[in-house]
Amino acid sequence: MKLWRKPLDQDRVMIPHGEVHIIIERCKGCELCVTYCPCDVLEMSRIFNAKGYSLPQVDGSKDCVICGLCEMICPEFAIYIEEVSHG
Amino acid sequence: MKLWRKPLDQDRVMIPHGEVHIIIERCKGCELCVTYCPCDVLEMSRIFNAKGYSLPQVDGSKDCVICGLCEMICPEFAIYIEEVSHG
Amino acid sequence: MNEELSNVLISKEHPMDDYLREDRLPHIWCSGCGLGTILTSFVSALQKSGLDRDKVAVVSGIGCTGRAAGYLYLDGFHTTHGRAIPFATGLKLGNPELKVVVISGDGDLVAIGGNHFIHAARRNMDITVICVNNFNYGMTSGQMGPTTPTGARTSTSPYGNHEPPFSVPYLAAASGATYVARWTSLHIRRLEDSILEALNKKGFSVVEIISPCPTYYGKKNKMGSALQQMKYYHENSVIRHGSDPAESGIDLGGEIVVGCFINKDKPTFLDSQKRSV
Amino acid sequence: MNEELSNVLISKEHPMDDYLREDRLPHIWCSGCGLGTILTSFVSALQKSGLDRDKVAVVSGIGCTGRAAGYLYLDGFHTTHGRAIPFATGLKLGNPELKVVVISGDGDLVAIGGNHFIHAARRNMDITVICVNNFNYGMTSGQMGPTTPTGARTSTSPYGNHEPPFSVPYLAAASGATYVARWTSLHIRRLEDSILEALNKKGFSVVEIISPCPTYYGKKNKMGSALQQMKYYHENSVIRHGSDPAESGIDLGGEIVVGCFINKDKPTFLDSQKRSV
Amino acid sequence: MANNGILQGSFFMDGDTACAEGALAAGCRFFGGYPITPATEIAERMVLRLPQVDGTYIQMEDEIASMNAVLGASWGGARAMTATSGPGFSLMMENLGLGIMTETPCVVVNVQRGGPSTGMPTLVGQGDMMQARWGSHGDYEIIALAPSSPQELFDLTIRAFNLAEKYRTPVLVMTDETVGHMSERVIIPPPEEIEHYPRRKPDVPPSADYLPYKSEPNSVPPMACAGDGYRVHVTGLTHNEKGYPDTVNLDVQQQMLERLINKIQHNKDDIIELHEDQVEGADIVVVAYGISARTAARPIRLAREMGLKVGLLKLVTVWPFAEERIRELAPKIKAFVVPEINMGQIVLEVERCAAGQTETILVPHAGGGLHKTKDVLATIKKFA
Amino acid sequence: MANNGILQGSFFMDGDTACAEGALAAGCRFFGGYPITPATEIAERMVLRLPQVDGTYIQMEDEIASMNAVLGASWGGARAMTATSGPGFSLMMENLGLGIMTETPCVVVNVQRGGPSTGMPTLVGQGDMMQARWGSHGDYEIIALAPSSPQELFDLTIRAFNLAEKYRTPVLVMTDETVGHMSERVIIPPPEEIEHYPRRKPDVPPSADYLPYKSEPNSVPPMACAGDGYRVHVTGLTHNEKGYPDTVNLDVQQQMLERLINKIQHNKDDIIELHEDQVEGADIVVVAYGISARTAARPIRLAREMGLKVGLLKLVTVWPFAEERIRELAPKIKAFVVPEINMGQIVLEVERCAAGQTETILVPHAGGGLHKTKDVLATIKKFA
Amino acid sequence: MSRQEIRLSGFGGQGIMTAAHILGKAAALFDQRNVTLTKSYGPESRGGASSALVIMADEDIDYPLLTKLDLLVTMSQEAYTKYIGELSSGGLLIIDRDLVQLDQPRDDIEVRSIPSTRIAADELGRKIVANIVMLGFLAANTDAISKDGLKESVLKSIPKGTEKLNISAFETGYGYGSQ
Amino acid sequence: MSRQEIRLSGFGGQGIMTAAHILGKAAALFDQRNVTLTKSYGPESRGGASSALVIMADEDIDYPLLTKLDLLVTMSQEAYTKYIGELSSGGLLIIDRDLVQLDQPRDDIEVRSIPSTRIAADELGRKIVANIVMLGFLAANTDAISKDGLKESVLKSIPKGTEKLNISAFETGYGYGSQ
Ligand SMILES: Cc1ncc(C[n+]2csc(CCOP(=O)(O)OP(=O)(O)O)c2C)c(N)n1
Ligand SMILES: Cc1ncc(C[n+]2csc(CCOP(=O)(O)OP(=O)(O)O)c2C)c(N)n1
Ligand code: SF4
Ligand code: SF4
Ligand code: SF4
Ligand code: SF4
Ligand code: SF4
Ligand code: SF4
Ligand SMILES: [Mg+2]
Ligand SMILES: [Mg+2]
Repeated sequence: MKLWRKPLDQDRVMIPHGEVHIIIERCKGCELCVTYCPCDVLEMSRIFNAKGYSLPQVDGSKDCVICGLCEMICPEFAIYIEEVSHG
Repeated sequence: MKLWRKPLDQDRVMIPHGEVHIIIERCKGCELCVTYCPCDVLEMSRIFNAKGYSLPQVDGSKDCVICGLCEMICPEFAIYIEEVSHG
Repeated sequence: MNEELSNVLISKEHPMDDYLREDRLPHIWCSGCGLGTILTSFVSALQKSGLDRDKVAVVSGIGCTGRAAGYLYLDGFHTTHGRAIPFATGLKLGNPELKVVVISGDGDLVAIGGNHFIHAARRNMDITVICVNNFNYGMTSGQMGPTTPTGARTSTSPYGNHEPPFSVPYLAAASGATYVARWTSLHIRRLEDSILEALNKKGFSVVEIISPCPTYYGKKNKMGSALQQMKYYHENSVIRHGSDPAESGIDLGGEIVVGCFINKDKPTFLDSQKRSV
Repeated sequence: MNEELSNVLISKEHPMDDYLREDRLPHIWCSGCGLGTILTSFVSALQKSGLDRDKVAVVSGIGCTGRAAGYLYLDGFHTTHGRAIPFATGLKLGNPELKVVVISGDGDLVAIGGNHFIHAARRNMDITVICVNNFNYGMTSGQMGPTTPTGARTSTSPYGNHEPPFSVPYLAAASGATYVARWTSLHIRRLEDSILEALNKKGFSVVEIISPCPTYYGKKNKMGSALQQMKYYHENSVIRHGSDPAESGIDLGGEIVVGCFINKDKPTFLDSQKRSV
Repeated sequence: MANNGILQGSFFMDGDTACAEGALAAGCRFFGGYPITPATEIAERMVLRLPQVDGTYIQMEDEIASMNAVLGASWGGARAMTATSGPGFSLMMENLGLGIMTETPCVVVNVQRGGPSTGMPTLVGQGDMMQARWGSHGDYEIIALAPSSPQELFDLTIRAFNLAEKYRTPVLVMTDETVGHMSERVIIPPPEEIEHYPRRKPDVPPSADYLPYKSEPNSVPPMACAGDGYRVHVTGLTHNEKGYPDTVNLDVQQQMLERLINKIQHNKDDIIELHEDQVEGADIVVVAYGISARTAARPIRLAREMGLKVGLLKLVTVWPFAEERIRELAPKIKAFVVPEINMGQIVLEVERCAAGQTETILVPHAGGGLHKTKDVLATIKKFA
Repeated sequence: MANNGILQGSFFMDGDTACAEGALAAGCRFFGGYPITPATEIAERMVLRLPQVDGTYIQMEDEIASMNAVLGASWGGARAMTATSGPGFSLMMENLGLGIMTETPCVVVNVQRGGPSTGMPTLVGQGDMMQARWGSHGDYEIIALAPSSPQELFDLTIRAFNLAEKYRTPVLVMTDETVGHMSERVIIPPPEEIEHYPRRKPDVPPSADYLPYKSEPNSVPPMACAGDGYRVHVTGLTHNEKGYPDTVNLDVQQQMLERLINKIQHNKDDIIELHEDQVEGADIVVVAYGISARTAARPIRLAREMGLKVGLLKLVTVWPFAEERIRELAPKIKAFVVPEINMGQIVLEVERCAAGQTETILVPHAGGGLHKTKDVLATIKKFA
Repeated sequence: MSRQEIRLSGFGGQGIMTAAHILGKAAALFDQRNVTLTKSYGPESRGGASSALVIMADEDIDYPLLTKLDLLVTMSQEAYTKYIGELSSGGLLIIDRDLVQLDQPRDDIEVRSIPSTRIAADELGRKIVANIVMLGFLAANTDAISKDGLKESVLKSIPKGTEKLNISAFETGYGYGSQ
Repeated sequence: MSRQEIRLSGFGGQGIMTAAHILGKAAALFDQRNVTLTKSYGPESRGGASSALVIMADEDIDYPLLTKLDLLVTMSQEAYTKYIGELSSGGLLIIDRDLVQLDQPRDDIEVRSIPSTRIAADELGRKIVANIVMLGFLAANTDAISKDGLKESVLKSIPKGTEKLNISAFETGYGYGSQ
């Protein structure tokens, strides 16, 4: 089991159109976001939060199109997207 | 006001096909029987029972055809008909 | 005082007394109230039903109508306001041999008791419900209730009732009842037939009876004598068997759709419970 | 322990937090429960509604769904089991300026609370009701209730539920609701639109939301993961706007008719009360 | 009628009507109820009168709904009331508890009739006095007032509204069929003479500083209503000062419960109203309330005429109970005589507080009527 | 399992399950209920088990319906039960009164949780003890039993059914979350060792001679059920011996009410069960019931080890209250110590009956947990 | 003047309650006396006997029910039968003579009678004012209440537009009693 | 043997309650001791920490809750954090070593650990029997309960058809503990 450790560096996520934000303590690892992302941007990680739920992360090879679905579907208010100007 | 006095003589009612029986204490003078008798056999009398309700009686000129309506419609179980063989 | 009734026999007993607690007559209902006639129709239907009278129980709630259980010479239960149906449910399940009939008022059954009504209908509980709708709460002196037509005056709608009423048949239908009919208290023959049908129906059967409350509702709404009120309901009713219960709403002064709206077969609560285990 | 989440930003706040009592998050709902998503849809609709948030009050009963009022950063009332609607009625009448929304469970609203539901619909009380139907009583560990499909297993229907369920839309319609819709928790966009419509509707509006309870109902009925259950409901639903609510019953394993069934205008309780005096 | 729609002057009216007028005079603007004998006349008056003062009447589907509507209306900002009798009062018990737990000011009138169950709907009883104290599950304290006449019913209804606001709690007016249905002269003073305890709103702007259930000892926190901008959270679960549920923390439970109880217990001096008549120096003290306090006056008068030293301690406030006063009197007298139209309810409290220092004698009545003068008199004579 | 579907032997089960099994062993064949924590497990057991003994389970739409269904089923001839907790218990109050008034044998189990209102649903409380006595409107007497363990919950559920039949009245089993959810060994004896008090049917054939509410002093009339051919009439109104309403006759009311009360009050010797441990000669008597009687055992043991003379008076029957025993003990001891998981309920009765002859000390607990040993011990030490 | 107890009785629909209320109001608001009015409620308030008790006193009225009936007004046989026993020795009985037969004669009381219903129906054309006729007659037969107060009270208690009818009913009754 | 108190803890879904019930039943019905099992209920029984307390004694068990914890079995970090402080000096801590990090080291207690979940998943192919593995391990590490009784109790408590799996889980745990 892996416990999450520290935030990512800001600059590592400048590539996609939408930045994925996760609130780690809230996530319950339900995989809804991963399942319903139309662009398969998200995937479940092997990282767990303190309650033992595994967390979603972004597959670096895909681009978030800011459809907002993950944000709308997440039952935990644990994920949201912010638009970034192309770096 | 009239208070009822005594039962009729049996023989006075041998004429009609149906004999009309009244339970005086129960009647509340609602006139339903009188109103709905299809043969206009019944009429309201000027006789009152102890509670002050006026009672129905039979218009001697009419014949009861034993349709049973008065019996069915009376809300007080206060009137009923018995068939009599022609006297 | 010297006059006597012409051409009638004075009697102490009535042919239906056998079905009545005649030691409690005359009943408390007002002169001209529709309830007495309805009771007669019920007794008459019961006589024809062939049911074993020792196995018929009547359950009522509180209200003028709720007194019905107390006049019938059957096992009779006069429960609390609104609770006739759950009591009847327990009674039936406690002894499934019984034919259990609920006779109660519109307020009792669809105001305070509305939830029990829809749930028993949903379950298709094996009971017959006779709902006497006099458009108000008679027993407590004529307040508005959920069946009071919009615009009608009652002691708690002095400015005219501004709420829309339920349609009892529609509610019963939407909840799952298998037999739903409506008559007025003056449809004595049809009413008797309908009660008979309901008694013989398996499952949750409902007969709504529109009935005058001359003392309160009739008086407040200037409907004339009891007789006139009863006549009015009868004359304003149109028989439409099988018509859509959704079309059975009653407007003040409008027509009253009567007839048998629903008569279908489906497994009763007891049947499906037996099957499930 | 040396790994870290790839390509995401770690945050402490969510854009919707403004609408939430974020000091109470994470909420108590199980992982994969439909309730969280529904809350998101509600917040989203509320944001779009243009309603003054200080004038929106949410009332819940008791149940998992009943916790909704406690997570929204609005005036929130977590009342007793089944009583959200009468409380909401008083609240609205006590301060007609308010937009009053009831969010509660199927058991709360149509089991113990069924009577209030039908009466508020009848009166066309000016409130919006969001009924989350997870086919069981989640909070008390998954007992059957009046929405449990026939045949379904729950902790109190171990042999399969033998009672037929209510259709919430049909019941609402038969009682007089002016807006009646049903969606599943996965119809997020349409659900949001529907909630928005309901919020803006004058009178009694009802949105029923079919939602997975993976912990109890899903598990007992072998519906797989929360995700699978949610998907199942979504995939088995067919959108039929304007279809007859009488045709909206839900069979175990059958299709789930969704859509907006009723959207009509009629005077609300407050309107007609004002007019009557 | 004053131009604000409130009556003023002398009237001949029954108790139920006086109760409704008292409510209106106290600022009641919401009534949610369900008809029941002998309380219906209150509703019937309210439906007529409320529209004249811009208030709202709603007839709910039952008493449970009525109680909840009243709580809701109070949170909407209205002074709110319901009225019922025994069977309906029983149905209100769960949500009376919600009102107590959520500290919702409101007034519940119980026009008592003969019980138990449906009992004697049109006749008098005082059989719900202990239910008033203990009828809802769990622990709590409650305020209950008992009027003896239409005038008192008018006055105490006003007082009930003010106590409800002051202590943020439902207040019960425990009257009975005789008082409710009896007509007498009722004097309605001009508005400026009617006490009005306004709802205490928070004195801070909407912010985290406002704690709707702030736990200072014996304190009654101010109340922000829905729509006031404070976005309150209100729950019947055990809750902390913010009003948030915390159902596993025993300290939270204890703090909450103690405050709920103490805000009443520690303010008994303010809440308890007693009318005493020749209690000092008495050998016998008749303890009574409501209509029974009134019927007791006659045997007391007759006893005094016989030279007996008899006092009357009338419990205008029945709950919280006048424990201290009873304890004080007990050692000085020969007996407490307690006539109640029940088989012994408040007498148990009297007996407890008398603590064996004197006799405590019930004069019971099964209900349906008032005590006979001779029954009360005989008891007084026996112990004097 | 015996071939009649009733368990027999030793089991490890929780209190709720034991309650259900006790009911089944007592012949209960109808359960009507509505889920509520922490009583739900009783229903869940019943729904599984009733079909195995040809009984019927129905989940009603609420607790009001449940209570009524139980009354109906009893009149149908079944031994019937429901189980609930605080909020549901409050909702049952009106129709519990109907059961009392109509003399309907049945059992109502309250698995108490922390209150008031929704309170602490998953944690223990004893806050409904006075409600058990006074929760319905009007006057009445009631029987309430309080078990301290799953085994006692099993045993007392059986006793409750037997008392219900013997006295034709609803009987309450006032247990709590701790006992309900705790698992222990439960021994279920063979059927022939289980007491069974059968329903007393009329000993006359259907006729006017059978008076379902016959008013002999303290008497409990036999009960003809629906379908037995007696055509009974049953009402919640004040009624005469025939069961017919008579709501304006004060004598009828008095006769009826006195019998309802006396059939319990005058049979207290039979109904009241007390467990006493070293009460004779004690300086301090701890009066407790249910789980609190059990947690009190530990501080009592510790106190005795310190040489203090401490007795335990456990109220197995809480209502009717063991008035005589308390009165008897009071002058002989230094104090009654009463630990309750509430802010003081049964202690009021103890205090009343102690009549100032000794101290009566409450050890309160706001709910959600059990008393700490040290709290009870400290009180004992203080007064010993 | 010390305590006086007056019972008005009849059957439902005769306006007994209204008459009692008018009487009570007259004494309380116009004569400024202490007044307590209680009604007898049957098992249900439909049909049957109807009765109200008006107690008037200068001192406080503690016991609000019957202690010693001074005056019995009755407009039905049933009510007469039920209440005649209550009337104290030396008391006054007032009846509608067409509706009550004095079949339990007592010589320790005084009796006055009036055909109030007939007068209302025949002379005034409205049977429903029989109760007001009776009030007028009552005023003429007792000092317990002032005529002016009672008349004032009638006026304050009736529907608008019926003043003339009611006053003439009152005066007719009064006149009948003063003959 | 006098009173012993054992807490089993973990998170929802691990079968903690089942394990506790099996343990309690073993002691009560097979070892014939007095046993009291109480469960900790959260505000709601969904997700989160799960814990049960088994008290075993030869004398009567009066106080049914914690007095002095002798043995803590924990299968989650959250539960470990919550309950480690309860364990009395000299007590025994048993953990699933993959799920619990001993971040609050105590030198007054003994610790035994087993990768019960991993064993269940990898060796036995069914993660859900981790609780039974743990019971076997427990039996090997304490005298409080007889191995035979516990095994018997396992057999009596599991669904038909799963006997083999469960017994092998139990024995694997026991074997691991006896090494
Ligand atoms: C719990 C409760 N609330 C209120 C009442 C008062 N009550 C008695 S009957 C009744 C309504 C009766 O109306 P309905 O059921 O329509 O019967 P009806 O008298 O019109 O036949 C009411 C409100 C009561 N007895 N119990
Ligand atoms: C009067 C009362 N009865 C029973 C309960 C117990 N109870 C709490 S929530 C609930 C049912 C919840 O079901 P539902 O409303 O469908 O909500 P869900 O948890 O499924 O969202 C019950 C029976 C209660 N709190 N109060
Ligand atoms: S916003 Fe849309 S595309 Fe971007 S991660 Fe979320 S679901 Fe995928
Ligand atoms: S939807 Fe939300 S809770 Fe579920 S895995 Fe994604 S971020 Fe976590
Ligand atoms: S039976 Fe028919 S015909 Fe004869 S009197 Fe009655 S209604 Fe008339
Ligand atoms: S219908 Fe019956 S009650 Fe009515 S007048 Fe005829 S006999 Fe009398
Ligand atoms: S009050 Fe109305 S319903 Fe009741 S008996 Fe009289 S007329 Fe019939
Ligand atoms: S129990 Fe069911 S409804 Fe409740 S939170 Fe869990 S999944 Fe959701
Ligand atoms: Mg009605
Ligand atoms: Mg649900």
